[in-house]
Amino acid sequence: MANNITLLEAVNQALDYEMAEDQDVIVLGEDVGLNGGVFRATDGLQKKHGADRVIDTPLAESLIAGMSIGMATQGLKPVAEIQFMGFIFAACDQFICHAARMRNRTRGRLSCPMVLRAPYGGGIHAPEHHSESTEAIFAHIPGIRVVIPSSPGRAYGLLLAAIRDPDPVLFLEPKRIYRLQTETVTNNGEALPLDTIFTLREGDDVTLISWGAMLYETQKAAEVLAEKNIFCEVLDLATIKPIDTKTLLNSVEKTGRCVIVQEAAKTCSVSSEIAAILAEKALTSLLAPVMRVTGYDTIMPLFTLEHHYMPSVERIVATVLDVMEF
Amino acid sequence: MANNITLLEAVNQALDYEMAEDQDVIVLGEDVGLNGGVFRATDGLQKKHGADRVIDTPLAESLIAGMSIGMATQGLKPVAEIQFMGFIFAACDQFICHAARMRNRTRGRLSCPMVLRAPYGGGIHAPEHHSESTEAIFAHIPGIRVVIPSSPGRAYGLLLAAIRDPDPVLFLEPKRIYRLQTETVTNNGEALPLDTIFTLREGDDVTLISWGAMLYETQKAAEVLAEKNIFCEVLDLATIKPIDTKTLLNSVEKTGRCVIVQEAAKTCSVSSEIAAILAEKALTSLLAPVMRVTGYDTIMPLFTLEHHYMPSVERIVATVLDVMEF
Amino acid sequence: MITGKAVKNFSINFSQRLNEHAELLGHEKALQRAGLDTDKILALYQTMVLTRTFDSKAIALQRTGRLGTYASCLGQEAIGTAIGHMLEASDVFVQAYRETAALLKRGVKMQEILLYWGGDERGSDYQACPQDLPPAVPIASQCLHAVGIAYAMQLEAKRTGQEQRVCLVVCGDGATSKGDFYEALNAAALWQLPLVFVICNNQWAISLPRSLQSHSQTLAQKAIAADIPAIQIDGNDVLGCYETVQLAIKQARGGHGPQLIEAITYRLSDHTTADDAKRYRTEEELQQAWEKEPIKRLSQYLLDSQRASQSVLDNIQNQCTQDVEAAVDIYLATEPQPCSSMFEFLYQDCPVHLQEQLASLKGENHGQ
Amino acid sequence: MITGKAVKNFSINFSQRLNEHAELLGHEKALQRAGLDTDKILALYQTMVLTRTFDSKAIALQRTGRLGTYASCLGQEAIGTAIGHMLEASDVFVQAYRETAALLKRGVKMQEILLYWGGDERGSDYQACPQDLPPAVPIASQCLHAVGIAYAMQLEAKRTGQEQRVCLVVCGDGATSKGDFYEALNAAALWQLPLVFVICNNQWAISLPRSLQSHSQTLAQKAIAADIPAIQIDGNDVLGCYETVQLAIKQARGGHGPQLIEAITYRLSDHTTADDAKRYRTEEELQQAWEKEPIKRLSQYLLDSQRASQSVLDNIQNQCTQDVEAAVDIYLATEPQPCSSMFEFLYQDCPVHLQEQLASLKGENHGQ
Ligand SMILES: Cc1ncc(C[n+]2csc(CCOP(=O)(O)OP(=O)(O)O)c2C)c(N)n1
Ligand SMILES: Cc1ncc(C[n+]2csc(CCOP(=O)(O)OP(=O)(O)O)c2C)c(N)n1
Ligand SMILES: [Mg+2]
Ligand SMILES: [Mg+2]
Repeated sequence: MANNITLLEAVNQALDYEMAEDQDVIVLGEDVGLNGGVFRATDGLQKKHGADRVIDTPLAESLIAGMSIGMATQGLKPVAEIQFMGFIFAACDQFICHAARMRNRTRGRLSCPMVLRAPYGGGIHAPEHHSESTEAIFAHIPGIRVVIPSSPGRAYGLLLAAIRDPDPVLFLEPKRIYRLQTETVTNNGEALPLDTIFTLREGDDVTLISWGAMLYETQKAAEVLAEKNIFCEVLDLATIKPIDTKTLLNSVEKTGRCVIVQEAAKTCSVSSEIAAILAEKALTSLLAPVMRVTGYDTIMPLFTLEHHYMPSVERIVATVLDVMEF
Repeated sequence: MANNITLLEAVNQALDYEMAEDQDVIVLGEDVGLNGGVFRATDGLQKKHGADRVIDTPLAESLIAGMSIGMATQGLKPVAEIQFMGFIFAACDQFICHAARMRNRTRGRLSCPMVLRAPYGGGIHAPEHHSESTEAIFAHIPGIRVVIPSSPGRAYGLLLAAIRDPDPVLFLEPKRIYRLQTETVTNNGEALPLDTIFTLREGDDVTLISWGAMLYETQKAAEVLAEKNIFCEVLDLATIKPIDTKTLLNSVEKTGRCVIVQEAAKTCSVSSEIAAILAEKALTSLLAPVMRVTGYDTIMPLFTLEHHYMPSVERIVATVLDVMEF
Repeated sequence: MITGKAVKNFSINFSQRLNEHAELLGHEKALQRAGLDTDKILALYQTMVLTRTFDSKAIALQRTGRLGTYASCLGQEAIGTAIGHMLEASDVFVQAYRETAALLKRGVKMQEILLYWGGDERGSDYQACPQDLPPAVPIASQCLHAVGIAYAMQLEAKRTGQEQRVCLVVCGDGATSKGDFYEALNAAALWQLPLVFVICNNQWAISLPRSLQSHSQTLAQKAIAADIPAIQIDGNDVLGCYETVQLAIKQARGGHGPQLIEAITYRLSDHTTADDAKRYRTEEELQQAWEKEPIKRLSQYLLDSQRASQSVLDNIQNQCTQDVEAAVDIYLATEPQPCSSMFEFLYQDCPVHLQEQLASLKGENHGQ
Repeated sequence: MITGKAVKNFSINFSQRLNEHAELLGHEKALQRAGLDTDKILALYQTMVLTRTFDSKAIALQRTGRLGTYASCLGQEAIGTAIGHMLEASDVFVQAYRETAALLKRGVKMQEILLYWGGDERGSDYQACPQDLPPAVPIASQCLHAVGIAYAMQLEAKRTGQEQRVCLVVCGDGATSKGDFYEALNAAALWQLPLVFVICNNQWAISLPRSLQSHSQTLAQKAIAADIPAIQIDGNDVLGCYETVQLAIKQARGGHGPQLIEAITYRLSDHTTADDAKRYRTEEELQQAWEKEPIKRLSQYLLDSQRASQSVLDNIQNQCTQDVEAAVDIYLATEPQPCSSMFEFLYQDCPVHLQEQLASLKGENHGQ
């Protein structure tokens, strides 16, 4: 059952595993059926689990989120796909005003165990609206969870956890690394926790925290820095909401320095929250300013310039050097 | 022309002034016409400026935002009302994916000089979805401005500036203080800058920064603290995006301490951004952790409990005392 | 426009059983066929009277500061009553927020409804109909939930072979302008779901009259967009409402796909207690609407047809008044929730950061 | 459902001028009335050929790594051509993203279109039609912009007394499932705006066939929801398209309110160059669709009716090939934008925080 798979295949495998395990899991979205999703994340699922459970919806994001909520109140576990995160806004009203609130507003009588999956992020030379990273918007909303995997293994385990979670989860898939690397993943149905930072590399000098595709550049930067005798601790945030504050603080208390790397725009982002947590709870440990290497507060440019928008290994390295020299 | 008016009347007056001045200004939204808006912010405007320019729209928020964009590309200056901020989500797709992007995506050929107005915030014993504060979501989005007045005079001057601004502005009105206090405002068409913090009170011990209705509690807290010989500098952020970082840093460099007060939920909020700016640019000035007094990361409860949700004078005072004792 | 050959024709019909003058149209047999014997008609009458009694009490509570903003259903009791009487317990009712009549018949307790409008989430923790949805404040959004519920019901029936449960969703005339409404119609038709849409056309969306909501002559015709069978009915004619809702549910239950009913009624009250309808509508229009209201109409029919005497009707009223008073007492005696409740129901398991915030709320630490 | 008296009847007609076999239906006079003399028909032919020549070149550029993802309009040239030829320069065209034919006729340069799909915002800085909207990627969202534009035009005509400008908006079959589409129809009808909706029904929304997009037999009938006059036409019949678009624009311009056209065509290509239609549609269906494509049909008519010789048609093709090559040369020779451009056009005046970020981008400082 162990196999060498990509992040995309891990998503497919987790969906397949859980659909086989649990009759109530339903996959729905645009082109998820016969076509297997525009990235093939749902490839083969309709054939195997039937068109009743792998539903090609009409082109309507509010419908996709809204009907998932209705299904969830009836005990189904919908895993809905928004084709690209740039098209999630039409689903916001339903997800934010209803999915996030159903349990609370009925004092637990009804709940909303749904997953909203969406590929997100830039770097694949896609058209406008196909490269967005707006996870911060959802992290601000009480009542939902936001999860972003950064490797095949974590994609598999976190998606299983998201589907099994009794509350709504936004599961964002970093499409740039969908097929970038493979990893041996055992298809054994084991879920990962939805509230834990993964420590990818230990180090004493500076904490680098990131999530999703940017961990690729972040880890590269850590390697470059290691050659310069700067030892980075690299954390994968993984669960954007809730944030595992404890692991974060432990690391920064040890290193005294923190650089946050994210692809999204800077203002009011997840990087802001992490820096704020440190300003509030780790001030006396900090040996240097908390620096953020992020996308600019501009619109993700069309693809000829997108590589200038996204944080590069060089920007991360340069920032860490600044922080070390502070 | 100077008169003693409420914040609500100031909004009305600014709209009236600019509609008289500029034929291209159009007001639209649900119930804004004959009814004058559910809070009466547009009272009398339809009668005076005509039903062509003060448009009662069908009940459709995506329409309201989307048609405003079309109008703006034709040179009109739509000022659209979303009846309550809780209903803004259906307008998000249009506002975020189009209004914010029209200038950038056409390299300046088309632009989107529109204002989206919405009453926001809690404390008026309203039903569900009528008490939200989700300004952070919009502050994260490149290409728009987010403005929140906290007094009649600033409502007047900032709204005029928002209407005249050549780019899309989200103008949020703190409904709890719509009628709380009056102020003498001269109806002279003078706008205020859209990138400036207003210093409401000077002090050397700690910087209190807030916006909207929460400045009411924040200023009260400053008075209470003054009696204890703690002198707060009180800043009105006013323009949530862009943030006037310079005034903020100047103040915190002077006081060495900062407490941020906001009504919205804590995670990935405007308070996070302010704390992050300080963690990045004022670390060496900070004598104490940057503390945030905010709404909880829970759903704004129905009104019997809402006063427990919103920051109180007591919570602010207690937090400042903690910070002073650090 | 250029002409050509017709590829498809459509029509919208209007139906009515008891007209404005309380005259029965058509044959008595139709009533029998629908199961509308005297007992049943009196039961419908009772639900309407209970609803109105409750409604006026709720407004009184609001006026005296013991309830928050309240949305009255004055004048709209008939269609809700028909819905409430026709749905099975195992069916699911999806409300907007003005469906008091239907809720009461579903078994929702009056004190629950009062708690909801009194600003307490426990009011949506319905004991009697645990699958029904709570009020949906964002207009038309509930139509999509109904699609998901009906989808789940259809799947369940396929899997278990048990009788098809149905879902019925109500929305207002204003809601028919929202995208969600159309997305729901389209999807429901596509999958031929066991779903009944009822548009409660009360002529107003706050201050916007029906004529400024849509250019279309009927709201029922919006169903043509999705090829859903649709009808317009007199929504103040509880007998006609009952018949039509019965048929629509039967169709939906029988696998004939979604159905749409536009029930024409009138909002005799302000939009809510926070509204002042005098600003935007004439006294004359209101008076005319009062002539057509459903309770007077049915009581007149009951008396005219000698199905009931005035004293029977008075007894019904008296019993309703007592029931309402009892519920109000329970409501007023209800202790508020602890403020920790805002953390308790957010997620099934309270995450660490919320535990910290809760501790701060309890004053165990400052800031948060 | 319960029956009653019909309050309103509707029908949807289908119209066609040049059928699948290139036979002219109806009388030649109809063509004359529409202004379709030989020169005009050849002009339509030229636009279609130019579009197709450009389209296949664009795909070649994509396949060789010199263009990004591209959405082909292969097979859909007729309806776009008709639109492009009928709109006045002062009118406003609101596209989705597959309207190459219309864009070319509006005067958008081929190198602009290539820049857009090549990942460069300057491609949307149309020089020739500065009021037309750029591509709208979020499906159906453009329909609401069109409402605002038409509203502004109506207001302008009222104020100035000048001739009414009109707006024409295109969307796909998939777009008819989105809420924005219906919200736009409803509002356009309410205000009787000078707005023409064209649904370019190419039978597919990526992998979703028309039959799974909506249960409704026609997409034109969606206009009935708003009481907008609507017609279904053969979208591969450029002569019929021209006539219908002409009439619709005339109605809209004349103050008769919005109009809707469902143009039935077929997407002969993959959805985009990133798609592989073989996964979800049969070769057989595709071959049948090729039989109905618009260019072969019109060339056959031109030859059959002896309006043009083969050499005239060949000359048109040759000229188009040359024009496309010239545009491609310009495109390939275009220098990329400086990366500071991502800051330059965000706001009219660049705020301080962005100036700092720009400095950081230029390497003047690290982090930001
Ligand atoms: C999406 C949304 N926009 C605005 C509102 C504010 N609002 C509350 S009720 C209402 C009018 C609703 O009209 P209708 O659908 O006819 O229902 P009725 O109140 O007449 O029963 C409006 C605009 C809302 N609740 N939701
Ligand atoms: C709101 C939104 N959802 C999803 C997508 C992804 N997407 C791009 S094109 C497309 C299909 C569009 O179909 P249709 O409207 O028929 O237009 P066509 O491509 O056939 O011209 C989809 C789902 C999108 N662009 N916008
Ligand atoms: Mg209504
Ligand atoms: Mg299509």
